[in-house]
Parts: sequence; C-alpha cells; structure tokens
Amino acid sequence: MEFVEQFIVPKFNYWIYVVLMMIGMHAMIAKNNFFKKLIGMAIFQTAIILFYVSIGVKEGANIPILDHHMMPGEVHANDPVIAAKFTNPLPHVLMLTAIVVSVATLGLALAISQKIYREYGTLEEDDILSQIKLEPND
Amino acid sequence: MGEQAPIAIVLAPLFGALLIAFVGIRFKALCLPVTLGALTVSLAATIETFRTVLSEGEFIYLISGWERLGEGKGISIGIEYRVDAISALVLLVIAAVSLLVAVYSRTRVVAETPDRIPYYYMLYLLLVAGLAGMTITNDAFNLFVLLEISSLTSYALIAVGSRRAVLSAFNYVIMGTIGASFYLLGVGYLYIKTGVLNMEDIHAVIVANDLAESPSIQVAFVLILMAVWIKMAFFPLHAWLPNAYSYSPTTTGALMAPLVTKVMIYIMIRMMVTVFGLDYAFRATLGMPFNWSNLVVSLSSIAIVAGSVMALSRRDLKKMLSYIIIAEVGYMVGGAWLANERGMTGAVYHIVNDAFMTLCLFLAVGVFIARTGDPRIAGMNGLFKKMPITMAAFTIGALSMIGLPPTCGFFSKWYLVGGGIEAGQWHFVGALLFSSLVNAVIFFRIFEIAYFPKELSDPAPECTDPDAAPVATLQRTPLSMSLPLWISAIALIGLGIFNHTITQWIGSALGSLKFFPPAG
Amino acid sequence: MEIIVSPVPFYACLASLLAVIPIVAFGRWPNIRETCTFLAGAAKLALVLAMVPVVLKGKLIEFTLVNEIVKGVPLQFRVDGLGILFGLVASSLWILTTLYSTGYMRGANEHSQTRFYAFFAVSLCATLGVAFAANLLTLYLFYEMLSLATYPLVTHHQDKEARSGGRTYLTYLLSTSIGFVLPAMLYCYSKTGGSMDFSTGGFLAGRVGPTEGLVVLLLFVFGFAKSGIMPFHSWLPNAMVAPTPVSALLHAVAVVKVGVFCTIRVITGVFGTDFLQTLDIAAVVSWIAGFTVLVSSLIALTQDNLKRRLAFSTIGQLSYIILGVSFLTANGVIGSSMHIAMHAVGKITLFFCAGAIYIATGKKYVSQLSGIGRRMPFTMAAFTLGSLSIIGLPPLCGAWSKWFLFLGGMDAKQYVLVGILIVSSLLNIAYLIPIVIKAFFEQPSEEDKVDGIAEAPLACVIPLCCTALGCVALFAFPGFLHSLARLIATTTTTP
Amino acid sequence: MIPIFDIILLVFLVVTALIALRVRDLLAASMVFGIYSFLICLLWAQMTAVDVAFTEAAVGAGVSTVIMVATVYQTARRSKD
Amino acid sequence: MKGLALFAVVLTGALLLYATGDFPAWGSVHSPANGGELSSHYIENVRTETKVPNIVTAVLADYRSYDTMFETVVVFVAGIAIIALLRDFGNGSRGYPPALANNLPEEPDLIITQTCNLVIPVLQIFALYVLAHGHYSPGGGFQGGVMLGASYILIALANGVEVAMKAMSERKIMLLAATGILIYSGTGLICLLLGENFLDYHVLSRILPTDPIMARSHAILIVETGVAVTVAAIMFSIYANLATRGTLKGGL
Repeated sequence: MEFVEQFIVPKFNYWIYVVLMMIGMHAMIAKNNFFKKLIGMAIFQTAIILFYVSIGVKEGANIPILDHHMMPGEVHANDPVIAAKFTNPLPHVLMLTAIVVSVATLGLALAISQKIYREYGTLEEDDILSQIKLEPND
Repeated sequence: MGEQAPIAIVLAPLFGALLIAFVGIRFKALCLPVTLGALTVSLAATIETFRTVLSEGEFIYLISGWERLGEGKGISIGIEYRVDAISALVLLVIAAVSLLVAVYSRTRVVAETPDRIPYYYMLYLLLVAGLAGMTITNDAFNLFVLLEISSLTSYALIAVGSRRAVLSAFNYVIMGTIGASFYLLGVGYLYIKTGVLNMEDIHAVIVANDLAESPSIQVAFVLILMAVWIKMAFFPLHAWLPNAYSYSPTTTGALMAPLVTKVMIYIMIRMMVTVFGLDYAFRATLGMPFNWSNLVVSLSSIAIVAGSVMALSRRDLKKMLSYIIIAEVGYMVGGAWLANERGMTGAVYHIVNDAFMTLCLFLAVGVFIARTGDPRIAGMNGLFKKMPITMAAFTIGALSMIGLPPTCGFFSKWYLVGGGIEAGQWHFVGALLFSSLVNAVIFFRIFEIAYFPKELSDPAPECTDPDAAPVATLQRTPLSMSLPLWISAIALIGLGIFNHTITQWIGSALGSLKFFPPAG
Repeated sequence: MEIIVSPVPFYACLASLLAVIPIVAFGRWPNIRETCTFLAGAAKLALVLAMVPVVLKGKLIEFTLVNEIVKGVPLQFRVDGLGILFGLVASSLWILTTLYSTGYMRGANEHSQTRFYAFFAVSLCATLGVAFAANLLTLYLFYEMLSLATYPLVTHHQDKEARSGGRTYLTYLLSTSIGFVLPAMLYCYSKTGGSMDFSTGGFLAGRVGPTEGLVVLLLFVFGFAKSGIMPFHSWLPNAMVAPTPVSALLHAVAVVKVGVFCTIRVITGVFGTDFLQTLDIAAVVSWIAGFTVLVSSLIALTQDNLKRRLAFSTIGQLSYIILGVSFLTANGVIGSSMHIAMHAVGKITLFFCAGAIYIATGKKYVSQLSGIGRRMPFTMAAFTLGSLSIIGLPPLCGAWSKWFLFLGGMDAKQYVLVGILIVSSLLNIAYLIPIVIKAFFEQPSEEDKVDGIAEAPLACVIPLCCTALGCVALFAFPGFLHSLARLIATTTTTP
Repeated sequence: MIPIFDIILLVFLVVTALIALRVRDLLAASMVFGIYSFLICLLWAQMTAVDVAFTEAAVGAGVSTVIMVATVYQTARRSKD
Repeated sequence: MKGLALFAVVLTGALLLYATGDFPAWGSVHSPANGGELSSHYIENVRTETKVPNIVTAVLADYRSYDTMFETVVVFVAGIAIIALLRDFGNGSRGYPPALANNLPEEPDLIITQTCNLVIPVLQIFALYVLAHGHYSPGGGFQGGVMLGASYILIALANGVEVAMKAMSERKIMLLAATGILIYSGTGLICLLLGENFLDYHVLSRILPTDPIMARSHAILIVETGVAVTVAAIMFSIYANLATRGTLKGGL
C-alpha cells in the first residue's frame, strides 16, 4: 500500500501513459488485422503526447496565455510575469507538432492499407502471408 | 551569402518540391529539371558549407536569430544548425548521392511510375531535405520532425512500387513509427531531467548536474539507441529493410539504400558524441554487470555475420544487396562503439564509403534489370560480354564491398579492423574478415555467372503482378543511367586514394574528444 | 645507407600498366598489339637494368607516390638488392614470355587474346610493384592487385574446368590474404604505432613476444599463399587450366615468386633475422617448408599430367626458398635469393617445353610422351637442361643455389632439414628424368610416328632455347647474381 | 496531487483503448477510438494544455476518426481479432 | 510471435516504469523542465520579445518556427504521399475487392444535406476566427486549418466528394498546399534576403510599417495563415482520396 502511495498515486499520469503505450505497442506488433495495428499506433502516439503534456503541468498554474491587458502599452505593462503562474508552454508546442505528425502518419498508413486491400483483398496479415507463399519468391 | 549556405542546403530541395507542385503537375517534363536544379543548388551550398568548416572549424547557424541566453555557452532558445567536419561530410554525401540518383532516374521514373512523376519527385526532394536537415540540426526535437519527414516520404516512395512493395511499406510504417516514437520518448526523458532541447545544452546539463547515474537519462539512452537501430536496420531489428529496398522502384532503392541507413548511423554517432558524451556512451552500465561498448560491439559482430550469411543464400540481386547492407550497418555500429578514435574514424569514413558502394551497386543492378528484365542473380548470365562497361563499374563496386585495394572499401576495413585490434575486440575483427570473405564468395559467384556464359535452363519468371509495370526492357543503356554509375564507381577509387585526407577531416572533428577505452 | 630519390621504380612499374591502353586500343590488329607489348617489356627491362648498377653500389632508390595513404604509411617504392633481383627476373622473362605467347596463342588459336595481353601487362605491373614496395601496405596493395589481375588469365578458357580452377584460385588466394595477412598487417600497424617500413632490423623487432610473434609470423607465411606452402598449395595445380604462357610466367615466376618474395620480406624486413633468432620461432617455418618440400615432391611423382607434375615440382622448389630464408643464416639467404632466379629460369623452360609439346602434338600427359624427343629435339633438349637445373646438377645454374641452401642449413645446424633437401633432390630426379628418358629412348606408338622434325612454331622454340641456354650461362657466370645475393645477405643478416 | 477528475479520465482512457482494440467490428472500433480521442482531449484541457486539447479535438477526434471510417468503408468491416 | 511481442512490450514497459521513479513529482513547479531557464524565459519574456500573449503561439511560430515550418511540410508530405499512392488517374480499370462503400445509397439524405449547408458557413467563419485570434486565445494555423478543411470534408460527406471538389479541385488543392508552405518559407526567405538569418522576423520591420517587435507579431500571423492554407487543403485532400479510393468520385 505504501508502494502505491509513494510510487503510483503521485505519478499516476506516468503510469497510465506507460500502460497506454504498451497497449498500443502490443497491438502494433501482435494484432493480425492491419487496421487494428493502426488503431494501436494511434494509441501509442497519444500515449507519448500524454507523457509530454504531463511533464509541463504545474500545480496551481494557469493556461499559458498572458492576460491581454498585461501587454505593453496597457495598464499593467510593467508587472513582471511570474513563470510559476503559467503552465510550461514548451511541451505543448512540441506536442502540437507531434499530433500533426501522428495524423499525417495515420493518413499515410491508412492509404497504404487501402492499397494493400486493393492488391490482396484482405487486411488480415495471416491471409496475406499465405497468399504470398503461393507466389514465386526470391 | 556564404554564411547563409547551411540553410540553403535544406531549403533548396524544399523550394524545388514547391515549384513542382506549382508547375510540375501541369508540365510533367519540368519535374526532372526542377529536381536537378534544386539538388544542384543544394550541392553547391553543401560544398560552400564544407569549405567554411574546413577553414573555420565547426560553426553554429541560428535560425530565427535567437541568440543564446546567459553567460558562457548559455542555453539556446531557438533552433540551431551545427556543422562540423563530420556532418559536413555526411551532407556532402547526401547532396552528391541524391543528385546522381536524380540524373539516373530520368528514364526509370517514367517507366515505372508514369502517371505519378510530379508526386514522385516531390517526395524525392523532400526526403533529401529531411535527411539533410537531420544531419545538420542541433536540436533534439527538430531532429524528430525531420526524421518524420524523411520517414513519411520513404514510406511513400517505397509503397508506389509493386504489389509486394506495398506490404513491405506497411511493415516499415509500423517499425518506423515505433522507432520514431521511441526517439521522441527518449527526447522527452532527456527533457524531463534537463529542461532543454538543444543537443549541446542537454550534454552541458547532464555534465553540470551529474545526471550520469540518473535512470531517466539511462532509459533515454536506451530508447534513442533502440530508435536509431530500428531505423538503420541493425540486426535483429532489420526485418523491414530487405523487402522494402528490393520491391520498391529502382530509383527509390538507389536513393534510400545509400542514404537512409547511413544518415541514421550518423545520428547515432551524433547522439553518442554530442548529446550523451563518449564517456557516458562507453561507460554507462544501466546497473547491469556489462559494459555498453562490449555489448554493442558483440551485437554488431552478430549483425555482420548474420547479414552476410543471409545475403549468401539470396537469389535475388537487390535482396542480396539489402542483406549486405545489414551486415555493413554492423560494421559501422561496431566501429563507432569500439571506444577508440580509429574505430570511430573508420565508422564515419565507412559511412561515406558505404553510401557510394551501395549507390554504385544499386545503380548497376538497376541497369541490369532495366536491360534484362530479370532481377535474379542467374539473370546476369554472360553480362560481361553483353555490357562490359556497366559490368566494369559493378566490378569496382563489388571489389569495394569485398574490401580489396585500391577501392575505398579496403581502407574503411583498414580503420575498422585496426580499431578492433586496438580495442582487443577479436570477435569483431573476425566478423569483419568473415564478412569480407562472404562478400568475396557472393560477388565472385556473380562474376562467374556473368563471365562464363551458359545456356539458361529456366527463363525469367513471368511477372505475376500487373501493377509492377513490366519494366520496359531497354536496348541500350542511356547516358543518364551510365554516367551516375560511372561517377560513383570512380568515386569509390577516389575515396580510397584520398582516404588519408578524409580521415584527417574526420579527425579534426573527433580530435578534441576523449575516448574512454572500456575498463578491463 | 645512401638513398637516392628517383621515380624510376615507379616508371618501371607503370610501363606495363600504361601498355594496357594501346593493347586494348589496337586489339583488332594483333601485330601492332603485340609490338606494343614488346615495347613495354623492353622499356620495363631497360628501366630495371638502369637501376641495377646503383643498387649494386649499395644504394637504395626510393620514390614516394602518395605521402600518407593511411596515417603514417606512404605509398612508396624502394629498390634494394632483393627487389631488383626479383624485378630483373620478372621483367626479363616477360619479354621472352611475350614472344612465346605470340607463338602459343596464335598456334592454339585462342580467343580473347587482347584481354589476355592486357591482363598480362597488369599482372607484370603488380609484380614489379611487389618487388619494389617499400612497406607492408604497398606490398599488400600490389599483392591483391596481382590476385585479381591474374584471375581472368587463369580462367581464360571460360569453360567449366577454368571456372572451377579459377574458383579454387581465388578462394585460396583471397581468403588467405584477407583472412590472414590483413589482420596480421593491422596488428603490426597497431603495434608499431603507424610505421610499416621494411627495415634491415625488421620494424616489428622488439615489439612482440614469442607467442604473438609466432602467430603473426604464421599468419604471414600462410597468408601469402601464393608461395604455395602447404596446406594452402592446391590452388597452384588447379590454376594449370590456364594457357601455358600464363602457367609459365605467372605460375613459375611472377605469382608464386611474389608469394615467396613476400615471405622473405616478412622474415627479413618485418621481423628481421636477428629478432627471429632471439624469438627462436623460425624453425617452425623451416619445418613447414621442409614438410612441403618432401610431400610435394612425392605427389609430383604420381602426376601424369605434365603441367600438374611441374606444378607440384614448383610447390616443392618454392619451399626451398622459404626454407633457405628461415635458416636465418647468410648462406641461407644467398641460396634463397639465387634460387628465385635459378628456379625461375629452369622452371620457365620446363613450362615452355610443356606448352610447345601441347601446341605441336596436343599431348598433355607424361605417359603420351614416348619418343617425342626425336620429333622435337630442340624442345626436349631444352627440357633436359631445365630438368637438370631444377635437380641442381652442374653444369647448370640450379647447382649454385642448392649449394648455398645446403651451406645455409649446415650453418644453422639443421641437419635433418639438410637431409630433406638432399632427399628431395633425389625425388626431383625421380620425377623429371623419366620424362627425358621416355622422350628420347622409348619408341613412339605407331600413330604418333612422324617423319623428321616437327617442332612447335618458331616463336615458341626460340624462347625456350634462350632460357635453357640461360640455365647454362648462369652456371658459368653466376658472379653478378652472386654479388647481388651477397648484398642482400649482408643487409639482412648479421654474420 | 493529481486531481481526482484526472484519475477517472485516465482510467476511462485505458478502458476505451482496450475496447477499441477488442471490438471486432472495425467501424465500432473507429468510433470508440473517436471517444478515446475526445477523452484525451478533455484530459489535456484539464491539464491546462488548451492548445493541445484544441488541436486534438480537431485532428484526433475529428479528422482522424473520419479518415478511419472512410478507410473502413473502403476496405473490410470485420476483423478476425 | 505473440509471446515475443508480449515479452518485448513488457520489457519496454518495465524499463519505462523503472525511470518513472526518477521523475520529479507530478506538477512540480521546480522540476528542470518547468522551472528551468528555457521555459521560464519563454513565459517571462514573451511579451517583451514578441508581443504575443499566447505563449504557445509565440514559441510555436517564432522561437521554434523552423520546427513548425517542417511540421507543415509533414502535412504536405502526407498529402502528396496519399495522392501518389492512392490516386487513380483513370487508367485503373482493374477490379476492386468488395467494400462496404459499395452498398451505400446513391442519393444523399436531404436532412443531412440541409443541416450541413447551414453549419458549414458558420464553421468556416469560426475557422478563420480561430486562425486570426491565435495570438490571444487557443488556436492558430493548425486548428484553424483543420477546421477549414473539415468544412470541406463536411460538404463532401453531405453531398458527395464531387460537389466539394467543385469548390476545391485537385489542382487547387495542390496549389493551395504549396502556397501555404511558400508563404511560410517565403517569409523566412525575405528575412534572409533582408540580410538576417532565416525566419528572423524582426528584420521585417523594414518592409512592414511597424517596429521590430511588432514585426514578429505580424509575421507570426502571416506564417500561421500559411499553415492554415496548407493544412486545410491537405486535410480535405486526404479525406477525398481515402474516401473514394483515389477516384475522387462518389465516396461515402
């Protein structure tokens, strides 16, 4: 129980990200259906995004947007900005990129799987492999 | 404009791709000239950068112009390029190889993907941009973005090929995504402990905060290594490579085989040298009773032997070459991990050599297949008589692969084996020699087939795939194919003769580093 | 020792390589093509001869082609006594061989003659490169070049037999050079910290212990498998599928002598005889060589194919040379150096004769040679002289080298090995003399009976007569060779 | 301390991920994946990563799901596992 | 194979969890990542350096604008890759294995069509708002672009791809996608031509009627527009190709 309190509860985010990532990765490797592999891939990638976003969380901090009125030329122009009051923006920036990359990968992978379906008439790995065995190989 | 040359290396192919999107789709004939022009500009910029590096040593290019913060070296808040002799050399290889393959592609792309020419060239250029960007960047996350560009383009370039190519592209997507995600995760693990993303800054923080024993850093190290190993097809993570390279269109194979794995090896070296530091790389133990250096060198020995043995049993030319690449990856990984300067020099030098060797062989094989329509080794029957010039170039490439003087393959083996002896890694030395001998067997078997003509008992197999366009069998080898082939073949000899100059350049980048021979 | 910097050795090496261009260019006109070969040969010989007086004065001729081909090691030529001796043998015999091949190749109506001449010239370039190499790496580069350049020659016929012969050839030569020499060389490189210059005392001297020394020495000795040392000898009989001029020059002179030359270089220039003496490991090499001498002679007895019999004889004779050097005595080195030349002249005569017989009669086997001496008196007379020279009987040149080998063995107090030398000479008699007897004193079978003399083409007969006379001449005037050999001995051994 | 709302969301995430991978009807799997994306989007909003949440809502729950459904329509709906 | 996969997955998971113990506490303000100089610099200096209140936007499109440019290129790559793979240029008359889409009704449903037609203009205007207001609120080029693309996807869903293609033809898609990146990289190129490094926006003050700091702010808007254009075009293109197996006819 102490273990749970010390290692799991305070870092629950990290535990879940590992669990999600492993679910996704297992699906990518072990699932037979190509479409399922891709769902696994999407889950795998979101898990990593979860990890990054978790890095940037600050307790008691606000969203990383400065108040409009704190801009220079306005009333509170010279109030210093305290970093601790805002969530770390850098992981968010990185993850915007990662999300876009993941949707690009997903789109391309779906296109490839459609092409596979066009060639082989199925998306099940074992069926395709048995079709290939019948073809002349190297 | 000299100081802006580094950015032009990456921008030229990017703008080339955009130009194709604007005009190439309507006027297909313009695609190739635009590609060639963009790559020529990129090559010129690379040469300019290279000259700057040679005269002034390594330098930083600040994108967006954000100066570093704080006193001393400070930390970077923007994204930087960093060019040293090694990355300049790799950039030069990328630029030269991509230009040669682009010349070579003139007839092939029209024959193999007739209705997709503009898209093919756009992907081609963007792949080059991605590879060059990866090589030159100094930002760990930026590397990920460019890695994804090169990955996505290479998936597509493979998948436009035949029926089997699509399937291997899918496997590549799965493996490649795992690899890239591992890399991203590794960067995250570094970020959580260091709070920075610039490679040199990460190293500085690791050293300053004494994070060497931190589990996060160790796991990051493992993750990043796994990622680059997957991407470079390091045995046993190689499964995606052979089919991907052998079923893809000729041009794709000829572009990717020399470049993609080699750039990943460069990335691995970059990570070892710049991010983690050599002392970390060679000494980290991850709490286990083994030494990283010894472990990885053992793995590479296995990779070399396994790759060679698998290559021995192939009857398909491109597939055989693909397995040889897997063995060659073992050379370079092993050389980089020998924990001495000679081994590292050999590894970097072999990056250059191997790029040109694979280029030469893939180009030659492309010519053979275009002429005979037969991808099997047996299809080379009597080729010495039929096309002596091409066979001569192929011979040079093969001799280099075997490692016979005066080709460059001999000299890279010289450094690698020398490094192995210096490190006392006898199994690595044995594996290298074994692989040379296996390569000798493989290639002299091919020479025999091509040299001793005999009646073929079985004709070329019927093409079972209507989409794998029955490749137009050429009557003559066009100049656009033979010229790049010959340039690459001559380069092999040139790289061998000038090996001392090249290794001096490499040494100028490695010279300041301290190598830590493994204890005991 | 005084060193003269001059590019002559490089030009000598280059002469035959450059000849490839006109040879290929004039491939359609055989006469011009062969004239080019001759001219190249003459130029080469002249260049080598020009260096002889300088070397005899005890000077060295050096030329650096590339300053550092790898760190600390230049691509460099240096001509010393041993080098000039070997270079002289190879380049003078090349001219004769060219004359001979003109006759042979046309007589046998061979295909792809242009390729033949071109690769022949390349081989000669590599041979001289080995002879003049100043360091181990340069030596290795030319050694590998020779292996590759001779492959198309060995497999010239491009049939099934040539294919398997060529395969054996390359398997043995490449696997030993890559598998043994390369690591040994790199080991030396890492031990010496970057220098691999052959030097009188041996550049490895004092840097290795007996065990490592023995391993490296054996790697070199077996690695230079062109020397035909057992158990890496079987490429040589298999390579006899090549046309006879190839067998003659390459497998009696150039290729195999390159092998023993390299071994001598290793013993004298890498280790140094003194250092080997202190390590006390050379005897291992002696015994391997002695074993090879004996066994190969015994095998030669059983061979019916004439060229194969000569091949096994060559294996034995090559090991004489290695044996001589491995005695580590001055007389042993003199014997070895002289035997390089003496055996070359003798054995090339025998091969020329074998080729001439084949051209004239189509016969390949010893058992078919009854009475052939009446039909081809010049050829068989030359054969007799060559045989006697190989056996080592006066008044033929082989006697000199065997005498010094014998002395060297006595100096080294290796009496058993001296015994082996003597036994092997007897075996030489046993496998060579019956051929002569058969040729001259047996009656030919009915269908072989030809009236009068029916020799091979003149272009074949002249060279073999020349070399046969050479055997005699070298017995009568050994002074020049002897002084060269003495020079070699004084620079490599301490009295 | 992680807010309890987060913890509930995280647990739900795992459940939806497992369901998306278990369902044999691929159309349903795509839909469940949409729900998964939506949940993760909520989670990010909760973690004050509003831009990421916005993007995920548009890209993950929106476009990704649509192109997945499109692919299911163009290929097979049933899966063996 | 399955066992091996499970083993690999469990091993990786164990490795990752092993490192979790080493992480700073969740939500810590003082962790290297959160309290470090880099992140603090962004938060504290963003308003003096760029005048953009949304820190994420500022970091995305200025400090790390090079990343974002290539992120847009990733989208572009995905778009052209999918066309290169799937696009059926009319000569693909080969049989296609049966798929669910073959059983769809020919005519679009009236209610859906009408609803969509109502929603779409609103969606498009909102997309533009998201794009333009990215400086001050969550949003920006990507989000706006995706929503813009989604509006076209919605047209395609409701009325068929052909109808949507009338507004956004294939040719236009490619032109827009390339234009978007050209806007982005061209902005950088102008900086370069003005004598500064690539994407160093402050130098734009020479051609824009503003001071160097506001020039950054404006340039961010310009490049975000470029992003939006590319993303919108490509998102629709991806959908159109995937939903019609590359024929760009019929569809869902």
